[in-house]
Amino acid sequence: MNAKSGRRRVQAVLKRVPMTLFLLLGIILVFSLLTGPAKYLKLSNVMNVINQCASGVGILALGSFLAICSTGVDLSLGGIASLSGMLTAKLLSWAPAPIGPALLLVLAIFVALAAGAVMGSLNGLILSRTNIPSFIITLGVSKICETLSRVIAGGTTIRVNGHAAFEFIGSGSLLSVQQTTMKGARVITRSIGILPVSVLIMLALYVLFSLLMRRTPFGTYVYAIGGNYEAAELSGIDTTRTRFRVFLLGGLLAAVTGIIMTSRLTAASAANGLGMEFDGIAAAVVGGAAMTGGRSTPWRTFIGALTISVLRNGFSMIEMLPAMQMIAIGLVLIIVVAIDAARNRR
Amino acid sequence: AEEYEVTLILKDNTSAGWRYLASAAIAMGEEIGVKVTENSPLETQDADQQYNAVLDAIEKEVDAICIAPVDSAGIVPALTKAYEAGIPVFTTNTRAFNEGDEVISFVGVGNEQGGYDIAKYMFAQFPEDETINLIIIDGNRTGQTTLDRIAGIERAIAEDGRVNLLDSQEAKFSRAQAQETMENFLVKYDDIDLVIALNDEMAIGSYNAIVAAGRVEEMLISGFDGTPEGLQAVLDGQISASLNQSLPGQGSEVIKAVKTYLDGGEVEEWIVVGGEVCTPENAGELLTKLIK
Amino acid sequence: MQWIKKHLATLSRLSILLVMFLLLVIVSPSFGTMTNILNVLRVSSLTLMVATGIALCMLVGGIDLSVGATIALTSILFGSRFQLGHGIGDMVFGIAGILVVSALIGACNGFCVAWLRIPPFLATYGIQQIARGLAYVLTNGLVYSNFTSTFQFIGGGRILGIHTPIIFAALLLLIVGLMLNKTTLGRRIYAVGSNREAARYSGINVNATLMMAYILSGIIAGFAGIVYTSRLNCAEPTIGSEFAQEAIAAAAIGGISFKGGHGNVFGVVVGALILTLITNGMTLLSIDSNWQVGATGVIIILAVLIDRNTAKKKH
Amino acid sequence: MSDTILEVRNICKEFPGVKALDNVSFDLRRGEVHVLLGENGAGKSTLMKVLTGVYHPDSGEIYLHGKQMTFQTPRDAQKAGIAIIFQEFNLAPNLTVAQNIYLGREPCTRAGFIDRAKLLQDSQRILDFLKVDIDPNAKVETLGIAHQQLVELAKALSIDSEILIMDEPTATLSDREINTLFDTIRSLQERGVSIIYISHRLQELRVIGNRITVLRDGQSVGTRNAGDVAMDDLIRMMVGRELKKERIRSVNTSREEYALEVENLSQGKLLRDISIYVRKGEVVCLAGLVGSGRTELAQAIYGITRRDSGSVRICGRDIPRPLPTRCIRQKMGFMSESRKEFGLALNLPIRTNITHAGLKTIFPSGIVDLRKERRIAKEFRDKLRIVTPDVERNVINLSGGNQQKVVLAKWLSTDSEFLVFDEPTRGIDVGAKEEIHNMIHDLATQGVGILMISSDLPEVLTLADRIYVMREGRIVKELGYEGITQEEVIAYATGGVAG
Ligand SMILES: Nc1ncnc2c1ncn2[C@@H]1O[C@H](COP(=O)(O)OP(=O)(O)OP(=O)(O)O)[C@@H](O)[C@H]1O
Ligand SMILES: Nc1ncnc2c1ncn2[C@@H]1O[C@H](COP(=O)(O)OP(=O)(O)OP(=O)(O)O)[C@@H](O)[C@H]1O
Ligand SMILES: [Mg+2]
Ligand SMILES: [Mg+2]
Repeated sequence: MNAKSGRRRVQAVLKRVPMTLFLLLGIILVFSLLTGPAKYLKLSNVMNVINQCASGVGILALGSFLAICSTGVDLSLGGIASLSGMLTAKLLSWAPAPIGPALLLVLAIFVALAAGAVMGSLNGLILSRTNIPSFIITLGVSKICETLSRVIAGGTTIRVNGHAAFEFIGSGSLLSVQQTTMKGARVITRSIGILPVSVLIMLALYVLFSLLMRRTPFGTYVYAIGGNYEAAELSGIDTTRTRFRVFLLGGLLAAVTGIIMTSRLTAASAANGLGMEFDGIAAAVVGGAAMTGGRSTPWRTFIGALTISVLRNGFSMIEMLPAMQMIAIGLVLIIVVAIDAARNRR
Repeated sequence: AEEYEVTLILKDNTSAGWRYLASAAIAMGEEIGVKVTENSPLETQDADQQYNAVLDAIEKEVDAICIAPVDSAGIVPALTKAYEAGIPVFTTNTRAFNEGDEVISFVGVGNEQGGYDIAKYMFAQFPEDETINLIIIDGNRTGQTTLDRIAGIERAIAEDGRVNLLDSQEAKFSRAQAQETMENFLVKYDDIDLVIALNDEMAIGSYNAIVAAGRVEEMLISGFDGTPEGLQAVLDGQISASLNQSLPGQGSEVIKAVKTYLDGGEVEEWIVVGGEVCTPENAGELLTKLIK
Repeated sequence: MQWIKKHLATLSRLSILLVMFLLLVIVSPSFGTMTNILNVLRVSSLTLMVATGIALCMLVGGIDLSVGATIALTSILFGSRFQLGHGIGDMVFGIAGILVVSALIGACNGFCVAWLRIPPFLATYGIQQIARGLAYVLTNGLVYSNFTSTFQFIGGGRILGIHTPIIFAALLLLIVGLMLNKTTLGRRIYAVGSNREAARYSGINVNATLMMAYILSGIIAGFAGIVYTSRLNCAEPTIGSEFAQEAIAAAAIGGISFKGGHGNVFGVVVGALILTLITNGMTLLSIDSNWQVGATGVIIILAVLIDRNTAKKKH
Repeated sequence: MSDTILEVRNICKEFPGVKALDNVSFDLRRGEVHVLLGENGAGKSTLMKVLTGVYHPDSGEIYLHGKQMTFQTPRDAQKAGIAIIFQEFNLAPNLTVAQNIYLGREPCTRAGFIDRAKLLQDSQRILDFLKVDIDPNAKVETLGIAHQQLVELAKALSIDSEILIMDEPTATLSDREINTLFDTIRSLQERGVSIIYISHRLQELRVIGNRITVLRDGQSVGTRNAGDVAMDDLIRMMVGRELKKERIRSVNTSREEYALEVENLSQGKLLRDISIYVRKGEVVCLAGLVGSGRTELAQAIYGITRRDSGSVRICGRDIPRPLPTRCIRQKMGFMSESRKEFGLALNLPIRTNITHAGLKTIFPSGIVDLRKERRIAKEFRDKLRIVTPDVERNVINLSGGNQQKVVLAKWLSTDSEFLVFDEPTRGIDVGAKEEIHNMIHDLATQGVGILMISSDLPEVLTLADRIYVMREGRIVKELGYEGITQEEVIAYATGGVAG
């Protein structure tokens, strides 16, 4: 009797765990079998994947999710990341700087976030006041960002040299452990960051946005707009303001991504980040978002983002040819979403 | 002999030049017992993806990394990580802006110098006292290669004094885009003397547009890279010159250098490959060498 | 008066085009030449063809991001596999082969969207990755060129002084327009796009209709690929990477709704022309490449903005 | 009792080609139930949307407590104390019942987070007050249409309003829920809330209404006290003509051709072991309470949902794996109860909507004959009196009742031999209802088998040749040709009599 109710409870919990999580675990299993678990699942590679997620699609995917949840799509996230990253680099490479390095860092981050906010607001402003499809607006804004980024770059890549505090954002870690590997006869000791700053930023953002979506009126409004726009409007929700905020937040998230990216590369080129918006959308959809809006959650999106990072890393670990990787990633994305869709239909 | 594992990271997975380099590298690897695995960014020339590729290679514990960085500055932190993990790095085609000993050796020509050389050569084809109305078909202005080649061309322009730069446009190193861009230029300008395209593909695309407009007699075209198609076009008189990067040469030389280094030998810091201007005179010879 | 009211949206779109045209004529002397106008028409005709196909997908409430990759893959296939012989028969066989392959790609899209219920955006993005990946694998980055002169005529020739792509685009548009307005397939496409459930309850085979729209889009992309390959006289795996975006923008400027079931395919002409005018005009005005990107963005938004605002009703 | 709380003066509102409101004046007193009556498209919903800030009037004034007001948005109206239940549902299907009830007005803690405990409690209280058994944590998309209507009601009640507008709240409800609703209305009235009540069910009006205002063609025809007005007068005011009542049809029981035979059909917990049949030329009604599974039965027959077991024959042919396309091929038609979701392509013209179900039969060649299509559309516009300037208009611009007529026209334009009507007269005015009844009657006379689902018992009794009563997914009783009474049906439906 007790066992039965216990099993039922387990089943109930399992039912709430998104299918994609199991699929992700399956993918990880396959990769570790193909590469050899000792090599694939070693600490440094695990941290490598999570790091790649944090500085790549991880944070940006939240923006994609928000836009999709409110029935839009945000194609400008990559462009905004590029612009913000470029601004950060440009300001930090200001020489001779009229202010101290600490202040300069604060200024650079502030300006980068502000740029993200401005571009996000530009999306939001046009979007919430007209009925132009978000696809078009964000495509346009993306191009504007790209242009600004190119012009600021002035035809070179901008390097940031010797700014330790800034590099800490993208490459630093609060805690490190030593990992020793044998290389032939040589013993190589590497320190592996197990609390990387960028990952912590990403996790903090997910916690924050999860709260935002589940626990605040704003979150409910976003879901309501996605579920039934008219109903939301007639219920007295300020849909204009809500959609504006969605894109504003998207811009900020993209700016954070841009800052981390520049910090990791210690340089910014206008091409950085372009095209990332598609990864973001893929992550959100793999996480269960419907393009018609109102579905999925931040944590599900996180699973989607991780899936993409795991796929990228895994295919490169098993030494698949780059062109084959493209095919494989396309296939796996389709299969994962198809399985999820089939389960939801039942 | 012992097999070494090497990861080769080029700028993209799409354009012809990089394929020549990769094929040659892999072929050379097979010959001398080095297992070469390519892991270039998929489509876009993406510094972040190259960074990730380097990190993945470190996790794979390969014996060496060969890379043609998209972003000479942006790749340095990743190379430092490889250095810390004890993996030697070789650059080819494009240098990295490293300041320490992260990079063992660079294999290739200087893009800036190449741009200068070919521009100089083309300018010399015109009579002393004539102004030269120049069009540049750009590659991709967010990438290092384009920036370096343009810098070289600009140096040549400044020295020459006869050149009037009419216009320049990005055509993304693509034959198709170059053809469309050139079509527009042909409508706009009726006094073009010289077209410098930043690679052979774009040179051929421009040539196609010029033929379609029936204006072949009016202007000269130059390419860059010395790919088989490019050399053939030089031989056929479609384009006047290209710059021999010897991409296959870069591929095989860099793998040779890796092998030498891993075997404990000495390698030069800069291994010069190619760099000569391909003209109708030497194109045939270069082509036979390539196809072999 | 009634007529003007009914076609207000179309008229406003046309007037944007006209204003752009006049501005360019005033600013750039070489713009108004017959050569350039034909040039603009020819370039836009490819965007137009692809956009016509995408419009079908948008009308059923979807989208097709895979068209560019379809063009690349089919042209590569044509170059590498179908163009071994040089006779007319080989060419016809090759073209037929391409149309079949592109229909298959469309069918894959349709299958993912209709039966697997994958959001069209992701499904066609995935298929796009696969198709382009295949193109790279097949060519290893090489370029195929030097097609027969018969083949080159398809995209590069002229009939009565008019470039063949223009004629093809016009024919295609006419056929698709007739199909949408005058056949039950057209009715089904609009019905499914407007309200999929209602269409199902009305006994319309929703999946078959979705499938049809994506297959048609694939075939049209394949056909555009042939014309494009022939015009460039080369097949390379990177071509068409920006086609999808551009065609979608053209369709949207032309008044095709992203929500499905709304819009007239003839509006796409204006959309394609506006987009081509932007690039062509900026090249003629010698605007720096760096700025061109952004200017395109601004004009796309403005074009849709002006259009939507005149069409927008507020009670 | 007679203090005026809301007054509307000389409101005009014009849509392209339609004068929806033409100088309408109207007043509402404290604590009264003021009924708005009028044919489909008379302008009732439009007037309410003007009152709640959804539409802005072209001219005219609104006075609340004698003060002139202009509402820019629905929110303004809400703040001023006006709540509304719209005719078309306005719920977010992906949110829970509780979230929907308090949408836009979530109780928050001081930190700015939603106070979920309070949200649940408050929702539960309102649902309890309405005596409905809905889990406030359930997502709205899992609810049937009737329960959704009740959520709408709960949502409106949760706004502490002085004025409550109900636009056809009973259209989807059956008697039990309607009685609960009326109880609710009375207790609200006692609290001094004024109610504007729109309905096409005339028999309700005198039960619940205090005063009645009739609109016709966007104009106010007059206001009467509910107590002293004769039904016939009201109808004349609404319709502007007399309705003919007589209908004679003798059921041709000798016909032994079956339009539908269902044997032992089961589907999970919703449908259990159902066997019914419909002969050609017969009108069979499915009666039952909301949630008894009538819609589910029809959907299972039509192949919208999968049945677990049992067999279905349509027009004599077995349909082992039903799908709408297959059923239509066997000349079946199904008019769904939810026009917005399943019935109409809202942003397409009336003309094309009407031919959607019959594309294959109307245009067998696959080529659309525009002239024929237009002719058919016009024919139905005239026959069903669809109020519209022309058939090219998009359906979304029609009034609710006229939209319903378009759905009906869609099915009438097919050459079906077996038709299922699920709540066919939902939101249809008396005049049109009469016409629809006539039409169903005619169809049956021509030999079409008809299965009708209706929560409107008088309608069931006037039309049905035979009645199946459903309760909790079972057929509990088959009632024959003669002498069925309303009480009998209710008794079986509620389980008052053993089946
Ligand atoms: N958004 C709109 N655009 C154009 N016309 C409209 C619009 N809304 C309503 N109408 C027209 O205004 C008239 C009045 O419609 P309304 O919805 O007020 O009728 P109603 O009295 O509520 O009818 P019903 O009983 O059928 O619900 C109708 O002729 C309708 O076609
Ligand atoms: N026994 C039950 N337990 C839980 N939910 C039920 C049960 N029976 C019905 N329901 C649900 O109640 C909702 C009411 O359905 P619906 O109103 O469509 O029923 P109906 O019998 O067709 O009534 P009507 O035709 O009046 O709408 C449905 O969504 C159905 O799934
Ligand atoms: Mg109404
Ligand atoms: Mg029902």
